[in-house]
Amino acid sequence: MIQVPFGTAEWQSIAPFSLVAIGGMIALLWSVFAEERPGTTSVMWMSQAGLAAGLAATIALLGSEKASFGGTFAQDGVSLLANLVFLLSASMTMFMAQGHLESMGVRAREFYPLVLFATSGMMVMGAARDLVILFLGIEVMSLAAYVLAGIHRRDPGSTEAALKYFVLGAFATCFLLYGIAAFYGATGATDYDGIRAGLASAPRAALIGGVALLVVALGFKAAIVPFQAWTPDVYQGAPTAVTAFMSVGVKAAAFVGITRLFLDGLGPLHLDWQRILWVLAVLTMTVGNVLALVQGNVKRMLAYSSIAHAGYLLAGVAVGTSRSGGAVLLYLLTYAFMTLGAFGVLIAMGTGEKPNDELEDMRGLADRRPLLAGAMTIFLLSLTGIPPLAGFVGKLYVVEAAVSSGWFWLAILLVLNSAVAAYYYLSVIIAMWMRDPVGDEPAWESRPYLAAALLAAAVGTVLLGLFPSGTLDFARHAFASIVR
Amino acid sequence: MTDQPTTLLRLIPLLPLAGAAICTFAATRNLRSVAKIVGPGSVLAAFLVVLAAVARFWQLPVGSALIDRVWNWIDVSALQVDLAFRLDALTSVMLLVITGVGFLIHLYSLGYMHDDPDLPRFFAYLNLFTASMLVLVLAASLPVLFIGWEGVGLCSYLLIGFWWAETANADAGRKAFVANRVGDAAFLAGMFMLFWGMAAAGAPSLAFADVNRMAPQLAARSPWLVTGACLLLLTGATGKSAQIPLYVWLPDAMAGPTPVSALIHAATMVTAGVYMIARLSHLFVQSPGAMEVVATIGAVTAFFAATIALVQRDLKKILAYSTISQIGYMILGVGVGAFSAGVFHLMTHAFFKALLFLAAGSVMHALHGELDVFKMGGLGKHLPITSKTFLVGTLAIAGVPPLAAFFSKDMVLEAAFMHGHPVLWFLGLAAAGLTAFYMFRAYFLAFAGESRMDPHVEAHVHESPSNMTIPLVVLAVLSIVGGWVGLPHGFLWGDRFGEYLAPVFAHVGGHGGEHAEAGGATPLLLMLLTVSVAAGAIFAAWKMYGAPSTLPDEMEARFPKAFALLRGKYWVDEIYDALVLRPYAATSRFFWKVVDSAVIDGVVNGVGTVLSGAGESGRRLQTGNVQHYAFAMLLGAVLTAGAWWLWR
Amino acid sequence: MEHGILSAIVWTPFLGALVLLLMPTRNENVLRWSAFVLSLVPLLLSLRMLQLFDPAVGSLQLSENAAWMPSLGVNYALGVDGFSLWLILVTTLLLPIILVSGWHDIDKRLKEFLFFMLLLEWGMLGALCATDLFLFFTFWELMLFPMAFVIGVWGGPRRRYAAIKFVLYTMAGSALMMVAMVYVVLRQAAATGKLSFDIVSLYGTPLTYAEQLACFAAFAIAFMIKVPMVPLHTWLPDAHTEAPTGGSVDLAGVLLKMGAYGFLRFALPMFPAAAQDAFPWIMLLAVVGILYGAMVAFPQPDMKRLVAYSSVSHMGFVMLGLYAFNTIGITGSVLQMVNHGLSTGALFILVGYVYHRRHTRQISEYGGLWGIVPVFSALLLVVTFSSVSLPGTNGFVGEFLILLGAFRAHPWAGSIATIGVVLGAGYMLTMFQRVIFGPVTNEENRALHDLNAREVWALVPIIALIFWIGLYPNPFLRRIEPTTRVLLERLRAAGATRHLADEDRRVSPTAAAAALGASPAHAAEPAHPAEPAHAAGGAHP
Amino acid sequence: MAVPVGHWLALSAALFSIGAVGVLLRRNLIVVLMAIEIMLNAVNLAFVALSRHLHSMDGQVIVFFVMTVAAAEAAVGLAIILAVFAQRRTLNADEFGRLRG
Repeated sequence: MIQVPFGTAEWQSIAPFSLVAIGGMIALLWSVFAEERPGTTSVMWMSQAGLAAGLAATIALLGSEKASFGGTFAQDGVSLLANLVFLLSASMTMFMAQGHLESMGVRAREFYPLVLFATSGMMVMGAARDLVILFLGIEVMSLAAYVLAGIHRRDPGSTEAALKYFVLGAFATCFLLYGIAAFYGATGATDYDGIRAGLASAPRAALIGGVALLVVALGFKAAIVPFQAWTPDVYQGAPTAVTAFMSVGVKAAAFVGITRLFLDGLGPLHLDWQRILWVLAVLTMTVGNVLALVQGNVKRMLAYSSIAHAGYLLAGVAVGTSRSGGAVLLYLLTYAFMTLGAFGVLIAMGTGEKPNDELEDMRGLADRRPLLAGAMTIFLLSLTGIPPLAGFVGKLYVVEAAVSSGWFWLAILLVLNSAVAAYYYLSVIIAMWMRDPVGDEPAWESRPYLAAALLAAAVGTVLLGLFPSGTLDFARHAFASIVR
Repeated sequence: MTDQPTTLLRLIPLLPLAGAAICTFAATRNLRSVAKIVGPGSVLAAFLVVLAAVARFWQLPVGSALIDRVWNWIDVSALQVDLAFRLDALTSVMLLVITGVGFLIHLYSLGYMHDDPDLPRFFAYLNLFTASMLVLVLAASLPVLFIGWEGVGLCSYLLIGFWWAETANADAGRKAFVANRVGDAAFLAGMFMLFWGMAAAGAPSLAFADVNRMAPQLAARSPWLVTGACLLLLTGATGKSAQIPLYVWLPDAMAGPTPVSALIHAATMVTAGVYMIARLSHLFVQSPGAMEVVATIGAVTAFFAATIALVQRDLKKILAYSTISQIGYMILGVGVGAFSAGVFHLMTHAFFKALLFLAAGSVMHALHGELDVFKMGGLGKHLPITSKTFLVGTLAIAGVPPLAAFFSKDMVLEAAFMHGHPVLWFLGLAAAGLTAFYMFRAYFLAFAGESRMDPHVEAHVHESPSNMTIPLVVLAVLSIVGGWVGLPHGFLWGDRFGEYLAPVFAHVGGHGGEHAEAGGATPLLLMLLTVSVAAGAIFAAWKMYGAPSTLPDEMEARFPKAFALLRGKYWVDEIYDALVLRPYAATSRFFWKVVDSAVIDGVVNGVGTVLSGAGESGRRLQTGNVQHYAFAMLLGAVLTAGAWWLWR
Repeated sequence: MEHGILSAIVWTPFLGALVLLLMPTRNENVLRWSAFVLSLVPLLLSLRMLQLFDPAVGSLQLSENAAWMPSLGVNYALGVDGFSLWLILVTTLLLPIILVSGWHDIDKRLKEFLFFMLLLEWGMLGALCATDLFLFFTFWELMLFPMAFVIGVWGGPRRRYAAIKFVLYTMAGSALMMVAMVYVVLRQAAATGKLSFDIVSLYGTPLTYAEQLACFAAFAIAFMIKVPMVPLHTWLPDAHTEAPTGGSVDLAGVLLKMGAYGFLRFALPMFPAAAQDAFPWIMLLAVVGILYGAMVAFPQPDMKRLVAYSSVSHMGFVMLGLYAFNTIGITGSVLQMVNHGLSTGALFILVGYVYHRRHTRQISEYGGLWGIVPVFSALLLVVTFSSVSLPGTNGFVGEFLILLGAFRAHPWAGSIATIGVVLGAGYMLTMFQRVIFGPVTNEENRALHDLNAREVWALVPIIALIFWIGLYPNPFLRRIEPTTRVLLERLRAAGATRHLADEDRRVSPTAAAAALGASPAHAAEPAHPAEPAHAAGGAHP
Repeated sequence: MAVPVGHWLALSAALFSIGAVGVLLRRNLIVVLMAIEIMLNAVNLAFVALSRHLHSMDGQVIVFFVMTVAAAEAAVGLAIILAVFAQRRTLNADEFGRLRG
């Protein structure tokens, strides 16, 4: 058993996620006692404060990379950058949800605390260098996410989404645990350093079984083919704000977990799992893009598009170098901005009774709400990977990482996939700009916070596309320390 | 031979060009009077400048030339082309013909087009044509010649389709342009071959002086290159000068107004090919093979066209085939090496063929567009001047001494015979006979005998106004006098024309001077032979068409197939249409409909449908049932582990 | 030396677009006039650039450089040389002409149309001026979308299909280019230790022959789609037919040139050995393009579609000249790019005038226009004959040089291509015939009113240039030739000398003589006795 | 003499499979939940067996984590099933196929 002193390093490393968790609890208590008037934003601001505290703690730790709790909990560049992504997605979701949930008749004010709990779970996952801690992080995040998916109790879609998410999530957790057990049995340890040491002597069958089981669990969370079947249904069923949070936060946490696990924990096995991940990555992006082609509903199309992007991310992981790790991190950041933005626009489209997220509803948007159409065009162009927007930069780094270590076919398949993806992103742009609106104009509701969030996402997408150097250097340096 | 720089030559093409610009402006404002003055005036001015230039040229020592470098046109690494005009003996002859005959035709057009609303536009095109022709003739290098070459093609397109209201005229114009373009493509290829040959020989240039100077070296280095280039240039010439195989456009070109036919399709444009070959005489001489081909084409075309003319009913069509035939003579002349003979016939032909066309024009003018000789007859009394001048032209073309063609045609035939081309000579002789026959057939049918015109047309047939008849008379005089410049060797003052052109064709390789010294008697014999053949043909024509007789019908009855063949013009047009045009249209439609839309677009759209098909089938897998998804996860886990296990 | 002129040229359209977008008014006249004035600024700046341009220098000049993405070695680098100079001027010239000629063409969403046209110009100018491969790729993709919007929003009945096809075609091509671009940059970084996207440094990248071939194929496919070369051309007729007049003019005027420009700027210099070995294939495709384009243009019922296919044929000529590997051919093809832009642009404007009046592009609907609209017919006559490359017009000079150069490089390709000259006359005159000559078949045509002053003056600059380049092309050729020499010198230095002819000005040395004299039919395998180092033809480094 | 760890692991694997099959086949959602609990306990068994085999206490500690998480999961799961039942009046897994395609 590792004797773990509880010195200052430990306090500092747990500060970020615990502050967020505490913030969540305070917000929960506050929501019970606060008055019932609709449209109150106090709970939301309270939660934002919790996030701010987490952000402050994360920034304070920037630069002082060290592993606490005997190396099982790493507060290094990777987890700090990951924290930024999680906090960003959480706060954007909360701003976007403000007003959106009331208009749907959802008075449950525990929405914001749940987001905080999920975010703290993600932060644990981001920093975990021990399978058990990873498991705990996943569970904290997932439980909150299951409830969030079903937050709109009266909508059959939302409850069905929550049910599916829960059943399959729990199912995946069992595989995760069984995988941990396999590794524990094979290497006698659950922390990454212990595992690395025990890999040589471990029986090959146990290792393969263990990794396969872990891939199932993490694959489920990251929506990698063949474990992605739940994503379209859950994303479509859940309220759009929750979908945004899930498609960015949860996916980012899953990928940081996968990246850390494979690049750090299972580094020596690199040559073995590389081929498997290569196949899964290509499968994921192809299935994601091809199925997205035929979607009539924009929200469901974005769900499939997020699967495709999972494919691109997995390609980065498969390459397995520090460059590709950095590329994955940066891709996550760019992906966060554009996907949050895209879902945000769908939220803005929705009115109380009708979500308006079908392709027909997008027709003639440029005539009715040019600014919204302009923002959506920026997000979609970035998702397609058009320079100088963020999406292109993210894709470029993944391709560069792949090409630099000789994975030509992976790079070629990736860029060809994004050419196919261009079709369905374009079809939305064409609907907005080049078709006349059908039916009468829905009664739009003015949502200042949502507008602010969209503006932030758009600015982020453009700026990250124009000036990505700083972030890339940080991400690459962060990964250099991990991949030994 | 030095080139004397001058700035006079650029004026010659510039004046008609300016005329064309002014007439175009006049056309937009519909100022008929301005066009009437500027049109002929600019050509007259050009004629005067030509006289001045020729006078200056004559002061120069023999063999030198006037050169006028306007500016450096194209200058890219090895290719260096100046927009330069050069005047030497050959050019002077051509200039005099173009501006001289041209001016007469412009004058004639005043009358002919008098009541045509589009007169200014007509003169604009005519002036533009004259300018292009002058550029062609004055050019000092092949590319500049090509500017004029295609410029005249453009003007002939515009002028043939001048009365654009009927699609037939416009189609004839297009046919002319495209046929010319086929020749021009070959011309271009010839130019390129020549250029790179010259570049390899160390002097990359397309100027005539350089080409002629380097010709022997070129032939020594790569004879196939010289022959190839000459043959290509010849193809270009056949396109422009309407020889076999690219002559088909000329008969249709008669759709244009008659002055156009006279100027372009008789006097000037169609002779461009002959001029080009004469200008590159030193090059052509280096390749006996090419010369042989040139001569053969000339002779065969002469005979071939003459046969068709025998049975034509339309007066202008007869003259058109006659032109093709006469140019055949010129090509034959240059083909056998008798360059000055060819050019001499070119000059005389310009006179009498222009005369014949203008006369036909005044007949048309009088009969309000009627051209079928079988609907004329007895016009002699109604159109005294026209019929007399037409007779002079007919005599000239038939080769009756002392008129023009007798000397020029004879010189060509004699050269053909002397330079060892007996077969071609015989073809030429036969063609001469046929020419005499069909010309007098036309004359007798139109002007002699009793009138077959329908009465009310005959009622007000009247002679054309003076501005039409004066040019006829002048041309008649020229047709008579024109030949005397080049008398047979030793007769009176001999071949002044040949001597004048000698420096241009001076060291024309092995072929030496114009007149082989062998056998003083044979030329005389040949001359007698041609005259007697011509006389016989005239008598035969008189027998059949002069006096009323049933002979033509009997002839037709006895040889129905022959007459049908000739009247169908050997169905060359139909053959071209079947072999070239229709397959081309079919393949282009095939390319469009099948290759482009079905195959390529099919593949492009196919990729789209395949992908969305896969999407549809993938979509069915998404059943929505939780347990199916769980099963998929389990299956995924098993497959991953299995694959890894097998994938050693 | 630092120059602001190129950045000014590239960014003034962008700023103009923003200014236009933010203008509060929807009043059409105000918008049109302000857009016109805004479009004049880059034109004046580009004329100033012409003044600053030093004709003697062949390499990139007036260059600017600023760090953009240091970690990736990407700089905001601009520069201009003989290849891009005239294309820039055509781009800046065409926009004001489009705005003036199509003054009343666009009625719905005028502000957005003008915004996208200015954005389009920004994209094109950026791509032309970029001397950093990443910057070029950015503008290369950026250029697509304003064009797609112009086609998609203001186009004809099948505009959406045409827009999607246009974008996807180019994106599929440029996807491969992106991978090849990254590969070359990494190889260069491995060799020099420094990551850089700068074109000139990329030219020297040491690649094995197999790598060169693969990368060249990737770049070539992307550019062949853009040229377009048969069989990758089917997006062009749809894009042209469905695009509004202004869009078609820009599409034909400049966008088509990006492909050929890309070959000159990237594919040839970066992969000399591979480019040399692709010589027979590209020549074949070019000749096929010429003949195929001309033949398919012949039966077209729709005027715009006919002109679109004629562009395929003309661009076939450009590629033929470009791939002749000698100064005459390449200089001719660069000039022909400008010529094609002008004459096809003018053709589209004229078709636009008639379309604006009769709302149909079917040739059968017209006939006998000469009597009704003489000024229009005269202008169409001039432009038709410029497009058929009649000597004295711009088309001839370009075509003459191309065919001359091509004849030197590949006599068979050269002579077969010359047939294209005939076919060109065929389909253009057929169209001219059916529209202008013949009796007036359709009564509506009688009501056509002739071009007004504005419409005529919009075309005057192009007509003037048609005759200027036709009669006095030297100022243009003189500025292109040095850059061609630099390119050929680069190819020679890289050992790709198999198809190079010795390009001495006046008297070519015995080497060329030996070359030509030796093999009659195909002058491809010249023995270069005088050539010291590269005696073995394409010696691969 | 202690039972060799292999047997325990075999038992644990068997239990795990039974649980998995239960999740896949049983129609009633609550039974599915129970099947998941079986799978979790199968893993616990494996952990305890391995911990004893490896003579390290980590396994035992992990079991505690698993049990607490399983409890939390059961709570959340039942809450969701309640919400679903309140709305759809059925717990048959096949009924929930509205979101698909």
